[in-house]
Amino acid sequence: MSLVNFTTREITCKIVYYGPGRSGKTTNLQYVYSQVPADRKGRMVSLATQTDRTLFFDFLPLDLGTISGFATKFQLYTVPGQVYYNATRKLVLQGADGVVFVADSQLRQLDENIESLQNLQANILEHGVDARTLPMVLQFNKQDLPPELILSPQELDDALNFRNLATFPADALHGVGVFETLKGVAAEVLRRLSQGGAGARRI
Amino acid sequence: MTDDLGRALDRISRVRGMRGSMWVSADDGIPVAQLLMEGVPGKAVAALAASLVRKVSGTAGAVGAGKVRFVQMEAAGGTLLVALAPPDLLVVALADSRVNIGLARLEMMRAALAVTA
Amino acid sequence: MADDIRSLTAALARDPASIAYAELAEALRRRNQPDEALRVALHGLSRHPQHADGHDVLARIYSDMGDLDRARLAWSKVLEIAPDHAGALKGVAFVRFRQGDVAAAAAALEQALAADPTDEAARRALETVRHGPPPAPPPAPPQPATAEAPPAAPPPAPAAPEARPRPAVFNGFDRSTADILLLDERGLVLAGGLLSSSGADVGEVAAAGLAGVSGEATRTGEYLGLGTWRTIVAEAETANMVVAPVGEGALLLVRRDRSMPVGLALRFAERARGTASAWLAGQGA
Amino acid sequence: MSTTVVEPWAEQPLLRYVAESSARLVVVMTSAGQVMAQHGFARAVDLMAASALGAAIMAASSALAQQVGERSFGALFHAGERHGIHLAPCSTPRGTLIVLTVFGRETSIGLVELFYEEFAVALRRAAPAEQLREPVLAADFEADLNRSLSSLFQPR
Repeated sequence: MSLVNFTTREITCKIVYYGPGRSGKTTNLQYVYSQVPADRKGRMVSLATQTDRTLFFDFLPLDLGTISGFATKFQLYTVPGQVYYNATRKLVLQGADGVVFVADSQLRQLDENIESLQNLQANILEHGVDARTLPMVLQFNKQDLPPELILSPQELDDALNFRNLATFPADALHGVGVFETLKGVAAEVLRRLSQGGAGARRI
Repeated sequence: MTDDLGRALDRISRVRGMRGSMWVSADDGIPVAQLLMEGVPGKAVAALAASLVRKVSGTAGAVGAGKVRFVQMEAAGGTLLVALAPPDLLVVALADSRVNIGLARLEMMRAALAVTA
Repeated sequence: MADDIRSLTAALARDPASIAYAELAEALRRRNQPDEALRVALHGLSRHPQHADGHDVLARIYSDMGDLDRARLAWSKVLEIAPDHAGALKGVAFVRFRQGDVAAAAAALEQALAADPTDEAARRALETVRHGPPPAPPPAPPQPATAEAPPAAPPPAPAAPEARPRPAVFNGFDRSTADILLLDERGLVLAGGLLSSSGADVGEVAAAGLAGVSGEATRTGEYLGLGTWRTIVAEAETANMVVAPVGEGALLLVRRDRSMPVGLALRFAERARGTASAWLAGQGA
Repeated sequence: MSTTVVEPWAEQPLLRYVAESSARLVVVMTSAGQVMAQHGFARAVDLMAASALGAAIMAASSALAQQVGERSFGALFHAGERHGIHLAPCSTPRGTLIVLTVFGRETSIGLVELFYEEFAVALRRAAPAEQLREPVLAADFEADLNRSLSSLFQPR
């Protein structure tokens, strides 16, 4: 749940980067971390395995300055992608105010994307949250790969975008689309807040 | 509280033949305060003494002897003494065979009584 | 095939996902068909992993088969799902008690009583665990209770086994043998006897508990460099207890009233140990 | 109760540890949560969740340790109503392993800690040096995790 403090006019929101293994969730955070000035970010925590697979989460606290009169702070998290780590993935999703679903554009990863979207749905439900009310955007990552290996944004949109969410093509390794995605989800979260909903509605 | 515990261990340790004494949390079997001579494995004494006392207490209860207050185990190479200080503390002492058990028992029961009073 | 099994089997055939599997498994168990009962229970549980009564029946089946560890695991699974499940609490108590952990058995029964003070079977079992002979296996509820309907009162526990005549090794020993017990290291009574204040035979309860005490004393002696243990004295509210190994692997328990000084109780135990040791030698033990 | 190991060297130390500590559940795993040996689990899915969470707790507490300037915490102990959980790293020639122990009221944290220390020494002595396995390709990482899991539940 986002913490909205009307007296100090401060908002803290939790954004979770979700998606199948190696779709580029951690890469998104690492790029954001590399670009944001030191005084605007906290230390990035990465709880990963020795082979750099996210084991529990990466965590990056960000201060995005004032947006519509509110000092807005974001806590960016990523989850482990492997099915094996579902027990820990579920914990990170707790209390998320917004989700960035990072899809892997590679053709051979389509099933993993679909499975991960369904897993996201199941885990959200398990937290007693109505997925339709949870601000979410889709990022189609790795669009820099040769066209014959990947699906186009339009094809991915048809295959994955059942809720008509905002979508962002990206190449996170080189930073393409990373901040657009972050701004996109931030806008969704703040729009939901301004509608009086305190982030995702509990069902 | 801890200096009372410490003083009690002082008195107990002065009994001849005593190798060490300690306060132990009964449920967890871990040391709370200790005064041990070199080489006495405090962690093992605490864990095993607490476990032995729990088993002895279970049997005493089952045969209708009521709540246990003091347990002594004599062995070839020494003696283990435990006074219970309900609800969850034990006074445990490890001594060699020459120890004056009667005196040690008295000091330990007094310490246990003091801490539960 | 008995008609209840026939109708339950038909119901399950019509709707494989129904929880009637638990009733069928229980019916098979009662007709002494543990293997079929186990197969039905496991199959049902694979569909309904969170069905408390299903795990309860599974535990009973394992208990009947003598696999107490698996029975305890299944009953603790029930308690994870339904912490106050009377059948599971009594089941865990039964297993604990059989494995010599009297304190844990009493704790489980106290919890069952806290959940349902009217549970007569639990009250009697607790009385037995505290003072009397080991309880019979927990009586099964006639049919697995659905969530809403409270479980029907299970049939009363069978009467306590009467005290079997035992070798009178310690007769003439301070006029009574009600306070001396000779047992083997597996926790089975060899001679002597022990009565609770209400006159119930608590010999087997003591034997079960002492096996654990003796094992722990041996381990403690090893780990603390004290060597082999000779005696354990426990001073309790109403009595002093002396425990001592006898010969190769037997154990002696002497219980004396608090009024007798500990030193004297120790001497008394020493004499009883001599008698027991001679008797055992005579038995070729 | 089943005690199964992925590699035979872990079996004897684990059997002794379970007997002495009276633990109900034990998992020996790598820091990534890949299971090397287990006691007490009836289903692979429970073991997978327990090892993923155990590894995650260790990773989180190590990160916390660094933030407060500690090299890393030793054992972690959670006291519950009916169960205690003991979680500790153990350096071995095969790299740092994590041991998760769940125990009930029939034993105590004192006994578990006492016999865990012995278990850690026994594991250190029994573990063969890390064979230089070629680094697990990122793509095969999940398959590698599941391979050890399934080997623990093969019918004997």
